[in-house]
Amino acid sequence: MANWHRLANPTLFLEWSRRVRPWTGVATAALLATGVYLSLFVAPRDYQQGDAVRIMFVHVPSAWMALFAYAVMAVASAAGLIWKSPLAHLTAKAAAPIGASFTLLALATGALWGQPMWGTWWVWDARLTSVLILFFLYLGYIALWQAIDDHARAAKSAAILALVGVVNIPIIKFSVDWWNTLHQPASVLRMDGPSIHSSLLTPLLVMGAAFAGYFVVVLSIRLEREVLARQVRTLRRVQSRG
Amino acid sequence: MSLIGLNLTCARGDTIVFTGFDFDIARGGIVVARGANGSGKTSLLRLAAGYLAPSVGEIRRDGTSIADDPERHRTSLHYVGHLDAVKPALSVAENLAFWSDVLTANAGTSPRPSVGQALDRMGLAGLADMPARYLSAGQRRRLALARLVASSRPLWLLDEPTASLDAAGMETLIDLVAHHRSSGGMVLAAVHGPFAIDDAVTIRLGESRADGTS
Amino acid sequence: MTVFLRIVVRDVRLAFGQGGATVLAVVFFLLTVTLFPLGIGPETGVLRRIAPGVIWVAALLAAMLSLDRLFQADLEDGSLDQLALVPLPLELVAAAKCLAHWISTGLPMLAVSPLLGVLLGLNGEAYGGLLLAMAAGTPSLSLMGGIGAALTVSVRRGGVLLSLLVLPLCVPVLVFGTGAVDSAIAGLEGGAHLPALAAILAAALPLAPWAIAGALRLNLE
Amino acid sequence: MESVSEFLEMGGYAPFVWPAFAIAAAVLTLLLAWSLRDLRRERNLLDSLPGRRSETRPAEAGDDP
Repeated sequence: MANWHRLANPTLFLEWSRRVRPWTGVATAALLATGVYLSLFVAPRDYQQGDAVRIMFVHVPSAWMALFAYAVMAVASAAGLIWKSPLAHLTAKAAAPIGASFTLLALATGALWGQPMWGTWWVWDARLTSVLILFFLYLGYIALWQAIDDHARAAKSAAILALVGVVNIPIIKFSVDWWNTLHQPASVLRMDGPSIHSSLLTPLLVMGAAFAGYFVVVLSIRLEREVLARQVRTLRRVQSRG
Repeated sequence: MSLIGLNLTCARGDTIVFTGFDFDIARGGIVVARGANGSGKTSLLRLAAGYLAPSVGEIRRDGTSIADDPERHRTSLHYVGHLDAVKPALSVAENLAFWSDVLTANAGTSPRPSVGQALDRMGLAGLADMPARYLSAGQRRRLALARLVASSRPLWLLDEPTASLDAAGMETLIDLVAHHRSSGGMVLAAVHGPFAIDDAVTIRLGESRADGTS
Repeated sequence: MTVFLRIVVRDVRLAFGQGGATVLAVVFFLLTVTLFPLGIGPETGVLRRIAPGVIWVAALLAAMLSLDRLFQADLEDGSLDQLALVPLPLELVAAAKCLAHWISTGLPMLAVSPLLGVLLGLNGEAYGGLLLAMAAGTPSLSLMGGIGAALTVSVRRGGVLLSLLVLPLCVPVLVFGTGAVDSAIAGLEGGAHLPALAAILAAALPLAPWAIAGALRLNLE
Repeated sequence: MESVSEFLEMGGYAPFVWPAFAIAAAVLTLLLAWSLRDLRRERNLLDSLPGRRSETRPAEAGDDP
């Protein structure tokens, strides 16, 4: 616990993040290359979906990351409120655009996967619908940050929204699943396919790890930018008071 | 009965408003805070009310820090800020009746002045049934100050109470403060210009003394 | 009368007064539902099929519309500072405000919804289900909406932002509310929808006031 | 090993598999580039302020503390 606290001090964070970023970057690139290779060349065709199943190797990890990013936002928001640490709030703020991008990616690849399977670009499948609602939660969170000009108040308000959001996500998921079973006979082909046997699992996990690495790298970049922006704000205010 | 500020530092967002600031109000005492605009007078009052927490230092009410029992502190103080908390759609009497009821809800059964008496005291007798939207700034100010009469609370925090008051209004206010202090009440006021209370302790904000070199 | 009720009464009177939120919300609710037949066509078969969804979506939008002034008016005229000095925890003050919002918008919409059922050709036994579902669902709208109102209290023209923040959170109410009316139309009793609405309300009751009070305290600084 | 063109065909699903990977690549690179650009811009902004040099610039020899 102690060293985490030490890390909460921005200058130490800057140093740590600059040192760690190149290594995570290299590891992520390697994972990504292996993942893509496995997904396109090694993984066997699915007896039902043929090669279209390869879209799953991009769609599923991005859906994972969309949820993971929101979890990071919620934990950082809680930490920010409890320990009153501005760095935690900035972490949540930095994570939001990344989560939103992954959600968008999950929706796009979901549509591309839906087209060959059901002949329509958009399928009101339970998982895809929940991801769409998650996308609006992200937009709301980002919009709230920009709408409140006092930075400290924006941070705490956004933190409350993230916590309210994270409590609601399972409820939304449950209600959308219910809604789905209500209006649509159980579709034979669930989005993530029948049980995934190992030959499909490894590329999925490698791509998942690659996306996670990517998340950490971009998070550290965006977080460093937020820390610097905060220093700029403080310097500017000190100057303005003469 | 006392309100003591110890080595207070107030920060708004990332900027320090004032630092190393102390004040001490005893039973029946009054402290008047003066200083230029933006020197932190309102922040000081909001710290004293507990709306805002000091980043350094603490405020003690009757010996215990207000952070330990915020409920007891905030339900035994009046705060009259720049805004008058008046709903234009309600009548003058309805406005005051609401605040009088909710602010003295369970303050025991001690008899408190009726709304009519409080309005008389503030010179608003004839306007009881008029919708508050037609009040002038000075009259709205008197209605806000009428809360002090309608419900009795030991600590008064007044942010520029004299704003938009005419001479008669000023006199009534001075009278109110004197009466409140004589019955053991405390007052912390932020003021510009004249405030004819000669035995008031004056503290200054926004000058060298206030930025930590005290 | 307790402080809680006194706050509710004042807010309800302000809302029912002229220029208050009630009239606007109910008229908006009626107008929005009336637009659908104009857009989709008058065939009662189609209208009856989409009636629950249309009524619930319109109810969601009408509730959001009347929420952005819930705390903003009090912040701007200084009442919020005074409400924080009342011998009632800020969480309960928030709950009182949400209750007042429900009484001044949720209930009138509830009263008007059978009329909209007629407009959309709902059959007889559906009205009971509609009223029950609206009664169970609209309080959650006021509570979740209250969170949005508190978060955007210091935002100029925060109404649209409020809807963006809150509508995704109201999806469960929409899903189960519509489901309850559908099953009423089909003649089954409420099925699992009403208990689900009740569960959502039970969850929103402690969560919303906590979040609202937290957000309001930020604006009291 | 199947021929290259067969591989590119993706069993007839080429118009879906390749765009999926392409969009993924585009989104990830755009986000990375945008974040790096923001960081660079912020760093320059910080350096332009008279306050003090931004610590993020690796300390060259002879830097005043």
